[in-house]
Amino acid sequence: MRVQLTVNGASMQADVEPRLLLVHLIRENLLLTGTHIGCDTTSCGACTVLLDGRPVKSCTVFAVQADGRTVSTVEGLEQNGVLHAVQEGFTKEHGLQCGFCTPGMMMTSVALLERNAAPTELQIRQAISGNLCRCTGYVNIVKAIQYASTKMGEAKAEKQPAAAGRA
Amino acid sequence: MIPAAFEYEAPTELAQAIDRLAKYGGEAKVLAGGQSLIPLMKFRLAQPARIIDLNRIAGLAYVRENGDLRIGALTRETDLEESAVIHDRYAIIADTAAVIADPIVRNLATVGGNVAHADPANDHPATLLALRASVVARGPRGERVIPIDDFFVDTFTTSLAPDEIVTEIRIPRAAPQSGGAYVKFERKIGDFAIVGVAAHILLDAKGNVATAGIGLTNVGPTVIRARRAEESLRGRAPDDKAIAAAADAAAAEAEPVADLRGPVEYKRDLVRVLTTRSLRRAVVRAKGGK
Amino acid sequence: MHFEGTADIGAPRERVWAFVTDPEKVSRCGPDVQRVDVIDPTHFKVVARAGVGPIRTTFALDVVFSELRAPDHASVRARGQAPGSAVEMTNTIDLADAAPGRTTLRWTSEVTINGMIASVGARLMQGAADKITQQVFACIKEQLEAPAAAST
Amino acid sequence: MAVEIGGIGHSVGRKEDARFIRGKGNYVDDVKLPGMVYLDIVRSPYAHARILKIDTSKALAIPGVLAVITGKDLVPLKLEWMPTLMGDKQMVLPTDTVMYQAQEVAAVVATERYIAADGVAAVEVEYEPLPVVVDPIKALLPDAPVIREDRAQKNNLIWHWETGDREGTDKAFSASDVVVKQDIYIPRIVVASIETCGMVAKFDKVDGQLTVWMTTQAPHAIRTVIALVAGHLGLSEQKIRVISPDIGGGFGGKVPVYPGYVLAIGASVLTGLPVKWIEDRSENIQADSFARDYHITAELAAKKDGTMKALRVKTVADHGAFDAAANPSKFPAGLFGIVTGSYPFEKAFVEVDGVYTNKPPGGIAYRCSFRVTEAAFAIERLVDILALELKRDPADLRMQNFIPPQAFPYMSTLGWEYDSGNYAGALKLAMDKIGYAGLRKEQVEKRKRGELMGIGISSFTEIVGAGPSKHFDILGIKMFDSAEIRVHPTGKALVRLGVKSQGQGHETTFAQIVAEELGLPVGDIKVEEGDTDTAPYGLGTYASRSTPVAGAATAMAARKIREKGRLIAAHLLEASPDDIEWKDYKYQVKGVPAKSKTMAEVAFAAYTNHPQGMEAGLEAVDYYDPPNLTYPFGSYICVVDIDRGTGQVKVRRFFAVDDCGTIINPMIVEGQIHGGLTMGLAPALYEEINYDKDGNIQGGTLMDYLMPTSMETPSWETGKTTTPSPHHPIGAKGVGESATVGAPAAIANAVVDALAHLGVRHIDIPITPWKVQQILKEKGVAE
Repeated sequence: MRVQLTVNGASMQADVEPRLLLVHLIRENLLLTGTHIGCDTTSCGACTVLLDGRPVKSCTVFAVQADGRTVSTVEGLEQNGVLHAVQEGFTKEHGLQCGFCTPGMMMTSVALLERNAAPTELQIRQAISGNLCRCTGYVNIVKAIQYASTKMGEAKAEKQPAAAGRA
Repeated sequence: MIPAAFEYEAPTELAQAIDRLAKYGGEAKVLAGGQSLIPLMKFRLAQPARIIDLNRIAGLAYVRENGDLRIGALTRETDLEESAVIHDRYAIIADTAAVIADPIVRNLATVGGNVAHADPANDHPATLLALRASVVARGPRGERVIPIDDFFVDTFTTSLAPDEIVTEIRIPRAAPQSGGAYVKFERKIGDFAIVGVAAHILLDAKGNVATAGIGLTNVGPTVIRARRAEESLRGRAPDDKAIAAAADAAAAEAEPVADLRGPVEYKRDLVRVLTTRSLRRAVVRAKGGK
Repeated sequence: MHFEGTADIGAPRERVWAFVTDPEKVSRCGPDVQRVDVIDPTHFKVVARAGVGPIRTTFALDVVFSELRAPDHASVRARGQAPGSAVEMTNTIDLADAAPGRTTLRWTSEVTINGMIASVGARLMQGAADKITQQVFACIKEQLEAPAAAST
Repeated sequence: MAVEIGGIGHSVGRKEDARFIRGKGNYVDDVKLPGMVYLDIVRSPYAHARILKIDTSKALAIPGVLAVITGKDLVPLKLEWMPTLMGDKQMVLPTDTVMYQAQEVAAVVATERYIAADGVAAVEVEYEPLPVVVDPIKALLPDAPVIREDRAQKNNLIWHWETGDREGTDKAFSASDVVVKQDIYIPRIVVASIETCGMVAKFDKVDGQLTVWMTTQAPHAIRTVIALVAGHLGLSEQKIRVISPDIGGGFGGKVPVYPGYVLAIGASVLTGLPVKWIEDRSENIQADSFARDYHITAELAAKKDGTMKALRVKTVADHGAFDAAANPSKFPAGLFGIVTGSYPFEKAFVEVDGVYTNKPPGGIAYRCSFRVTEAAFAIERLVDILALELKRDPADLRMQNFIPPQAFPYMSTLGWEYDSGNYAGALKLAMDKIGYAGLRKEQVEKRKRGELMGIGISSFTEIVGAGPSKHFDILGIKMFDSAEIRVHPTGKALVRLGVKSQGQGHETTFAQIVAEELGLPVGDIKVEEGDTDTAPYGLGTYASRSTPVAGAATAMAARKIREKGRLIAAHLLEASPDDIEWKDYKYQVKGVPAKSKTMAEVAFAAYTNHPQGMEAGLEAVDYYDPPNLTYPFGSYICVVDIDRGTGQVKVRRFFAVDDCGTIINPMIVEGQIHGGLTMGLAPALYEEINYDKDGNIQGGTLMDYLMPTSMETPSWETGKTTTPSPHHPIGAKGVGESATVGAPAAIANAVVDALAHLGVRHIDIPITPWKVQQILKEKGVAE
């Protein structure tokens, strides 16, 4: 079956078997190997991508289901050579070690901060509870997301007075 | 783990989907959120020859309170959790949606799928039993409203005909002086319940229990309505003594089996403890608290 | 897993005996049977699909009557495979005369499931196996009591 | 200056992060080669069975299936068996009998991953089930079925190992006032790194070159093993290149050689095509090597005043069907001899029986040096039980008994020379930080109200950095490790190591060591690992040995360079080498700070203006043979609350004080401790692999193997003391596993402490809600 989807802003097409999992489309057909596979039971979240802006486990979605929709992966986070605040937070706060869960963890974090710009520690912990990390013990991941939240908040605050001035 | 091959169709009209189901009979399987079905297919424990994907059908995802509460079958758990009407007026449903699997799974998992899959470990069924909900199904012979008590037949088995599709869940409008709560105890986040208990009560003018609904998750081949527990509360003040008696009754009505989630006696006792806790919270909520 | 039960069947013992020891007939009472190949009167192969709801898997079973003491005792051993899994069953059937024209069938079933189903589906296995076993013996009773069966 | 250099003691940001946060890591499954085919594995549903027939016809009929390999196909190649790291042998594919569930039975090679999976489903295998031995204690009974018929020895005992003074210990026990005794089971667990295992194997038929990309913690050792296993097929070591690219967590699970690797290599040799094999998570949990599974009986003898005198430990170790542990050869029970812990026992005797069962090979690590967690758990539990017996505060009893700081280096009664320590200092700090006295008061108050709260301590001693070549080898290869440093003319450096990071941040920490030693900015130093064609030979990264051994090698290699540099500096400064000193990261003429040369200047001269008679260049290699092991330690305090209704244990607080000697990068060390604590929490409360009587694994997926999420994991609190190792060039001891070793006992002790007033002495881990609830019921305190 032919599927057409927008991945990280670019339109992509592929011929796929109906049973092809979205994660395999992303990794094998589109060669975006930043999205990983860590389990077969929808437990670990290493394959988390944003489907129409929401985090989903791409190992539990058929590629054909993504036809006509938008997918965002870790490769799309950095824009024009500028890291996303979440990426910056993960490295500044040592929120990653082996790096395998990191892309999925970051995609979940990005979606969280889109919906809730200033989450509490509990809200952060709840939001990432579908992403397993074996290395970090989560403490620094929480800090990384807090870092990004603060940074994004500051960036917004800087923009707003200017906007108010124009109005 | 790779699923076996299948044919795939994604109709855009409900009628088409029903038509396809009627045509292919038991060989076809409906795909909603896919969060239970796809893992089963990856293990090849489910190998449907044909998948009918409902996700392209418009108009099946909604939460409306208009007389009764109506939830479209394709409503994602996250949307349910975040719905203002659910949050403000049906806290028991918000409780339930918030503890299903994990937050990422809930972005795809649907209410209809949770119910139609009829896994005794799924969380919505107990809540729907407690709320005396009904399931709306559409098939070639039209629409059918199935009282929740008639819906769950056996493990993974409902009273749906092979060519019927769940389209909506209907829940009686939240009455004043009513309230409910769902309490789930799991081994860790993302797990099925060891035990889950949904309790809903309506108080009369005197503050006594007019009606009670109690549903039990994962302690039998299907979700269980704790009828004797419900009955024991009727007409009584919902005090500690009445709640304790109801909790004991619910424990006796559970039919748990021993598994990795613990021995029979533990689970039975957990039914008692969680029934107590959910009833207490239901009482607080019925009296206007949170 | 051990299951057992008793069925009161409205048919005489000889007829019950003939039914339960006939590979063709008895195997048709298995769940969703796709094929039966009789190798010899005590040895046959059955392909059946078993499960609950959408969880269904195809088993290829090798079935042997390991003990036949007409007309009251039979032991049946079945061993088979499903993808990633294996199943072993030992069933015993004991027949006794009940009221005139009726037979009491006592059965036991010892089922062992290994592999994927046992490790992934443990929480459902007991219930499913129990149900399937019950269905098999309910089917045997039904077939024997059916008017068509009585006339043969 | 020091900050710009980014040397030892600085929280330098990790170099490796740049690629990981962009999704540009390169893990084995990311390797894609032209013409690559896929391998998938048929596994046994039975724990013990004879294979009657393997019918591959249906699988071979699937378009795209290229081959199905069975054990019989491997016989002519002599590849059906392979040696294990413990000198046992392990089946690659069985020709006759399967010995555990999920064991490899056949391999399907196909053009696509999905077709390979279809092929696996289509292979039909007939089995004759055999009696299953699940319980290692029953396995030792005389009438137990013999699992390994291939061995000369016709029973299930693999080995008996003992250490210490049996008679002396017995005497000490007889003479003691108090004896406490406890059976302790430490269950099977599996590391389940988020990346599973896998390989891409590429055999070039023309030049006989084999290149493998492999999830391995020990690429060099693997190259040698491949040469030994498959040398007869013409694979000679100079033509084998093992590349260990980015590794998504190892924790010990990526040390062994699994049959899948050998099959991928075999399939590439047979087909001449590159072959990829990537394990599923369920295969990873069900078939890869396991950790722990120790059935311990531990006894401690003490005087009435609390002085600990003697220790006696007997253990049955379940090693599964093949002894494929990765212990040093002389130590089949690893470093379990550290079981005397932080206390100066006068006598001790330890014996361990290794046993075969119908389970996958066990005995590997779970983020823990060889069997040290088992030892630390046993002693730290026993100490708490003794405290209960004597009605003493567990902190107080520990303080009374600790080996004192002035006793180091300390020779334990079981023959281990502890390098340095200050155990009381660490415990005191932990007690102060968590407010121990206040917590004890709170506990008293809560008990009055019927609330259950517990405080648990673990004051563990680790033993890492294997090891001195006199005693330590794997398959005869001594456990040294190596570093090679090249300083380029412009003062930039390339460092290559025999170890292999799996997330520990070697690219950063080893650069910091070199930065510190050579005065070059950390950003100018590139660290490479994991390619056997370029890196010097080493034994790899496990058992917290990278910093103690390879870190030392790095420092020593850097010092060789510094020494040569001194001669060059003398030449440039026209001074006698004896007058040149290394100060403030520069070569200086003694007493004349103005006359100095930087390492970069010296490096340039090494290629452009070196003294007559000296070899050009500025390079060094060091193969470091550690004089001793290192002994990191720590004191952890855990506070738990117990729900009297559900039996749920909630870790409210956890304060960890670690002492790993000199700290290279505090940020990374803290991260290691957080991770280690989480992998200590996991087996204490959640993770366990069980088998039913037929040998079916219970919970063989991540749905039932309960890896903690962010919601179960507490917000860890950490602190440190610093007691450098006297024998390590920079005083570092290693830290990767300390927390995994120390944490389980602290948590278990806290739970027992919460219930101690009810007469509870011990609960086996994982401490599940139903275990706790049953106790609450029995004691009549359940909600």
